[in-house]
Amino acid sequence: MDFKLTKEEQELKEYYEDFFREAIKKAPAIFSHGGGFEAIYSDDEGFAFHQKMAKIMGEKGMLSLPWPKELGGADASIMHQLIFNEAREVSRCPGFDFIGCGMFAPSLLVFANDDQKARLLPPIAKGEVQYCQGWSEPDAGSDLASLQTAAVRDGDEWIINGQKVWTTAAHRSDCMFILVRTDPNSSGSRGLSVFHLDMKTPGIEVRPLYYMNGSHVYNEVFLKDVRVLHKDLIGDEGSGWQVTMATMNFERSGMGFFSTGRKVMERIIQYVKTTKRNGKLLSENAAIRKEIGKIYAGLEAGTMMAFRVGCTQASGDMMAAASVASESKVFGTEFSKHIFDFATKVLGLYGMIEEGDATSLLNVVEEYQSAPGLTIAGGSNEVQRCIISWMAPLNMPRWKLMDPAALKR
Amino acid sequence: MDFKLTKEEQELKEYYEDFFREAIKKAPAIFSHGGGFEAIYSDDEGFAFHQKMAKIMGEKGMLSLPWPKELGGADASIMHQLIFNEAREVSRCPGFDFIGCGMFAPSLLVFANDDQKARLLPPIAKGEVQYCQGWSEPDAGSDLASLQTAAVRDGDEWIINGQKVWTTAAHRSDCMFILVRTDPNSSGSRGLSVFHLDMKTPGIEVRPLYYMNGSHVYNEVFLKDVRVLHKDLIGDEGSGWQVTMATMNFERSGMGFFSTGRKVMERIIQYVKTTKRNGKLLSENAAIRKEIGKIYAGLEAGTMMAFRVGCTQASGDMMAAASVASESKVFGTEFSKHIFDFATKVLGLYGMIEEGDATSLLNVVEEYQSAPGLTIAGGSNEVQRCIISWMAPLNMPRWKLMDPAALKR
Amino acid sequence: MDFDFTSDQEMLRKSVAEFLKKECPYERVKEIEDTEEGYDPKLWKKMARLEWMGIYFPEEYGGFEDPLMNLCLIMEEMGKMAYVSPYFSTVVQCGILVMEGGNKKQKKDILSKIIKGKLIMALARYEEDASHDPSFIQMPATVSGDGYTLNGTKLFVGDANIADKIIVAARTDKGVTLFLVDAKAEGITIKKRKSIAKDNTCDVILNNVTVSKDDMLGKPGQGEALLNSMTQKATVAKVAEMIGGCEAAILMTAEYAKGRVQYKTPIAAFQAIQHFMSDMKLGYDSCLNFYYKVAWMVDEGVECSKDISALKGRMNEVYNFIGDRGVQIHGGIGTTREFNIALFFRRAKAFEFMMGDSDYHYEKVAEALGM
Amino acid sequence: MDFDFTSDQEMLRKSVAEFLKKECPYERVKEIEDTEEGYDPKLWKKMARLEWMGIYFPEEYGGFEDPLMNLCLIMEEMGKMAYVSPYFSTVVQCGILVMEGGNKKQKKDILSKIIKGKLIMALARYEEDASHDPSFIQMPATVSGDGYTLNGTKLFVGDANIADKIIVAARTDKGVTLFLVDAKAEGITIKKRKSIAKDNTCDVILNNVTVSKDDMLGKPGQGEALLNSMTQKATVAKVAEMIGGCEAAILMTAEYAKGRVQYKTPIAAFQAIQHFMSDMKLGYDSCLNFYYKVAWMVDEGVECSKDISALKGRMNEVYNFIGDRGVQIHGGIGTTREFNIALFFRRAKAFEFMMGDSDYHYEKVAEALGM
Repeated sequence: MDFKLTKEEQELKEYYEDFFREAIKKAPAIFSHGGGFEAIYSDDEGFAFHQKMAKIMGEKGMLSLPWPKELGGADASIMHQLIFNEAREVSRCPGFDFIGCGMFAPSLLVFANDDQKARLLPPIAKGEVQYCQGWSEPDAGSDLASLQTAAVRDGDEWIINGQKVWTTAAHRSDCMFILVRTDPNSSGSRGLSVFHLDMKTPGIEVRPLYYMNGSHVYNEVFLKDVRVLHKDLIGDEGSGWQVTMATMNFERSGMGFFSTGRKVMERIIQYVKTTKRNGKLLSENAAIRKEIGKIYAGLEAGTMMAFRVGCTQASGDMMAAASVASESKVFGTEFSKHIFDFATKVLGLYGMIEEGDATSLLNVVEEYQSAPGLTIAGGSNEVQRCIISWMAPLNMPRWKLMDPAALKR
Repeated sequence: MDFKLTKEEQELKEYYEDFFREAIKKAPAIFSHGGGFEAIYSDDEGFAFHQKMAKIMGEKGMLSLPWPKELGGADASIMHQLIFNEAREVSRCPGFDFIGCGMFAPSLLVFANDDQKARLLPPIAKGEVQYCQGWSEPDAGSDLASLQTAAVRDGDEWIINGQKVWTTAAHRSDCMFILVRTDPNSSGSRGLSVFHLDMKTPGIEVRPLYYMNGSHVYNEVFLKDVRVLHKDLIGDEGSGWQVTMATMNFERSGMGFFSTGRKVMERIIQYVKTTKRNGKLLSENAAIRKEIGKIYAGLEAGTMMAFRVGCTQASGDMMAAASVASESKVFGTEFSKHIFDFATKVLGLYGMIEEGDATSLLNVVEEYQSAPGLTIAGGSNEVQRCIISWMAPLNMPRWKLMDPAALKR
Repeated sequence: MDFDFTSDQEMLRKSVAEFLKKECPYERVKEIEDTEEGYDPKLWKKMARLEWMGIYFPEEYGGFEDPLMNLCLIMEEMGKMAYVSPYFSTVVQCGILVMEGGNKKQKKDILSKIIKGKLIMALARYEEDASHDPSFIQMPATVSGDGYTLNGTKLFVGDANIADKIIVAARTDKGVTLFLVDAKAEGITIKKRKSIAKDNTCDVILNNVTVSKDDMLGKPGQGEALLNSMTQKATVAKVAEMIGGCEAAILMTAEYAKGRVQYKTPIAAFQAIQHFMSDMKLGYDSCLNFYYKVAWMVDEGVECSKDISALKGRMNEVYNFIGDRGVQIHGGIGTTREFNIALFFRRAKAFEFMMGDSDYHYEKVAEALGM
Repeated sequence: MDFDFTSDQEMLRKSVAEFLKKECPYERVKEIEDTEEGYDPKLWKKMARLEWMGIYFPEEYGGFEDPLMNLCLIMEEMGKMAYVSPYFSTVVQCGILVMEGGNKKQKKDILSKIIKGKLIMALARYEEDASHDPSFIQMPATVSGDGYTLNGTKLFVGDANIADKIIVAARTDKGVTLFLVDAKAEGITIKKRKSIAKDNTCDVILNNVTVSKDDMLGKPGQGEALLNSMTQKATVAKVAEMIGGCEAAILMTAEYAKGRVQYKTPIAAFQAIQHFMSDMKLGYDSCLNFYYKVAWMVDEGVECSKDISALKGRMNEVYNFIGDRGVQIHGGIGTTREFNIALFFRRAKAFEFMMGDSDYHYEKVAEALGM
């Protein structure tokens, strides 16, 4: 048992922290209001900065840390990755495309053939390409495996028809990795395949799906006779579920929730120490003090859980990692909701204002509004809780939703 | 909409409050430690006082308030009953056998024939008889309808074989009303019947089931070739489920949880106003103050819900009443758990001590230990929540657990 | 004890419900939210013709002198439809202040205009410290000539951007005092803020605004008492709006869950969903009956400030819980502007702070319990 | 970063687990709980022979100087078996106090006896106000002749009824000071209380008890510092015991749920039960990894009082949640003395208060965060 950072790790930590601290200073104003998806994908200036940072980070090799050296990566240890992720997430600096760099690239390393690796990885590493993922459909949310978008083989090509929804950043993306049904006689998780798809391909229509506050992060994507080459099939035909399950689990430590939470906690402490309401300094209120103590405990507990996920992944036990990763996801997302909610409560009437001078103290109501998405996206927490109970050591009887064996490698 | 008590109701309230205030003064010491089942059924002196009070209350007609006048009752309005119950529960004075007077007698009024009414009701009204209920079995808890104890017809008699469990007060009881399977080919809620059974009948063996703290309230009851007369069948043969469901719902307003809660709240307030810990008066702690405010709100909300149940029952809409009664049960039991837990927290280290001078301030850890039973007994809160969701206005799709139609009358 | 409404009340409720359903369905609500005025002037006139404005005001000024309960029924129905209008600012907050604090002339002048739908009002009470307790109001009202001069910034002023008149609470040497100020008066700047409820929450900046003695509402130093008295009733009315929102959110979510199929099963059949739904229903019912009792107590003139605080404290929690679970059960689609459940999620958060948050109110309860 | 144990640690854990499983199954634990002594002297001797007592103490006094982590592993396994013994009082609390505060003679004398299983000790720190913070200790130690006289009542003293020696914290003119008192000394009355954990919680009444100067532990006025330093380690050890209890309660409940059939279905297949179980597991895992880190920090000598407080605050909540849901999932049978889950339900409540409740600890965290 050892929780020390090595000298090298400590240096990396300082290096990344310095880098992002400086980088975020040049970000447009929208990033000081929470940042997140909204700043990156809903706002033109925000997206431009994201792209600019992606190129800078690409040049420094920060987008391909865990890749093997022969593919242009740094073969970075999981601790190296976690340190990098934590520094990046604490700073809230954009540039790292969590879809392309965070999910698709690691899948390619496992499932792609050499040709695909050679074609698809370099632009990701250089930060030249923005990805989106084509998973959810209107009738396939928690029950992703019931999806209906179909691809039919036509010589060297496949023809895709159907509709995707919740496609984060589709309107900003160059490419999509899309999960479709390639066996028309199949149902459920069999007969699915993953393709790499250029978003400029004819037949793709992206329509905005506005969030409750009016921001544009998500999209519906309609596919009508969209042709994709057979060579862009990732993994074997029919292996789409396995590829997708693995993709879902790459770096799902949930570290980001706790890094973000720590920043919010610091903002709250600063606020309550300097704010009087109804005649009393907020920091003198024992209920607020107690809640801060509780939040600190949750953040420390969550951070250690996230590190545990990383270390378990590094050990190669993907089944055990998946269970703790689900826990970390449930805990992290619900903890985030709680801390944003608490922040609005501390603000009192300011807790309902979305902008303006009056709220420069703490502007968390936007994050509060984004938070409900967290406990839904990436597998609703209700489904995650079942999955946790189905795995070791609980081993509760499960329905057919998901085969944990698919996570073994 | 009117929440005033009439002059007559106000007088009744004062009358009952006075009566119980005086009565409880003569109770043995164990009743000042919480009272409840433990004081009544686990302790000899406590049970003697319970019996004594039953006779006194019987003489005053307090055990048969809602019964028709021709059967010796007072034809009391539901408000009258609620006022009586609240005064009694606030005082925590024993004497009212909640099984015989509270559940079985109302069932008799609906389902018994004239002969049974004439034989069975008077001793209940006079407080001469203690009842227990034979419902749960080792493999039939939440799923009560799966019970296996069987009665086989033999001329004028039925022969019962099987086992009951969780039989509150069986070791103190004169009689049991027992739910058994009379149709050997039936399963689930069909083919069940209810009998009135003298506990001195040969073949009945009562074994104690000790509670976690060692007290003796519950029992296992083994029935071996127990003979009961056909004339003690209550309701029609095969109507046991209907009888039982109705029995379950008599006066299930949950008022008691809120009456008890109010007393505990008052004890907590008294305690925190006079106790310093780590250098500060507990009542100065904003977290405790906030929690008291929350508790008061919950108590008022719960009390009004309980009154609503009573009024809805009085209106004869038993379906609507059943839904709110389930809500009141879930809310009341979980609220009780919460308030007892909070009380131990306020006590700090005293919150783990069960007796002695040190705890005379507040001795709630016994109640804290009894509380987990509340959310299980009478239909676990998990099942109750499903039932609530199955009824109007939610009307969620239900499994076959319980037919709400059975509650109509 | 009687939980039933009179047939008049049932009729009132029905007529409000039918009007709003027809004239302002959720789609229209979202359109109104996106406008700068944040209300629909045509509907406002129609509401006046339907006689909603005068329901609580004395007959001598053209009102109906109905109990607060009836006003609450209107608010309940507005809550169900997530309706947006200056009704709460104008009729409930300012109307009651004028009714309780105004002189004959002010009442006659203002209430009759409100009743006819010809006057929109806003209440400027909160300042930078966002204290709900009016005893912390600091803005100075200095004597100048025959009147007063007001200087300072008021925050969280609902509907100031569309108001004709603003009631400003400021401090004279006698204590907090209320003033009737023309919204177009010189020296007033009004800035609408972006709020989670997408409502008309405004900053009102007063720069040497002069008011005559005649535009004082009540006596000098009477402001705290007037605000406190009005706030009690307005809090119950706000709770009514919240309870209406809870009911609509619950039913909307139950319907969605029954229609949404995942794993070949309507998600309404999943136990987790059933438990959420029953907890939502339970929270709602626990507040509903309590709210009826409190409204009744106000109408009976029974002292019930402790109960009002307990009710609002609890209502805040319940509405936010229902809004949150409502979105969760809807899943992703519940977070969109397109679906209606988010209307309630957003309002739950804003209403939590309006008329006092739970911390504030629970502390009041503890105080009232002698702690 | 490395979450793995050394093979020595794995072996230690295994041997403790096997010993307790064989020598003291749950049935035996319940028997011991019902005895007046509240522990099994034979097992105590065996534990000494297995060398559990000296694990954390310096080699020069016969110990092994293992890290606190190893002591914690023993506590974890004890927690799993709901084991009862004076280990926490004697080895953890008093042992560490002697180790850190005693002079050579005291250490040699006491630690070697503890290690051999020949001395049982109790710590008398709490008084009527039940303050966890030692700065509120009031009991006077007045100078008399060459020593001191102690007068007063100490409460919540674990294992005083079986102790040979008691460490009493009392106030001299220099501040809080620790004294080693013979449990049989004249003037001492010990009364065992009924506690929810059915453990040896005692009142210790001191009536003109005289102690010699030589029986002072540390210097006059050093008591607070010694208690605080020991308390940090003892808190982590108590958390270890709690985490062990959580693990056992979770696994026991999962097994029960898989075997319990209602509605023709193992209740483990019901979504509500699955959600409870995963929340229990999640609570456990969130504390587990955090606890390992904190134990490691203590061993590394890193200042971590804030983290210890955060951990204990959270652990209290998680253990009580697990105990409560464990009983609920068991249903009625879970509330009986016969079934084992209630062992954990009861301990969760008692341990919540031992070494500080969540209110106390969260307040410490807030303080440490500069609030």
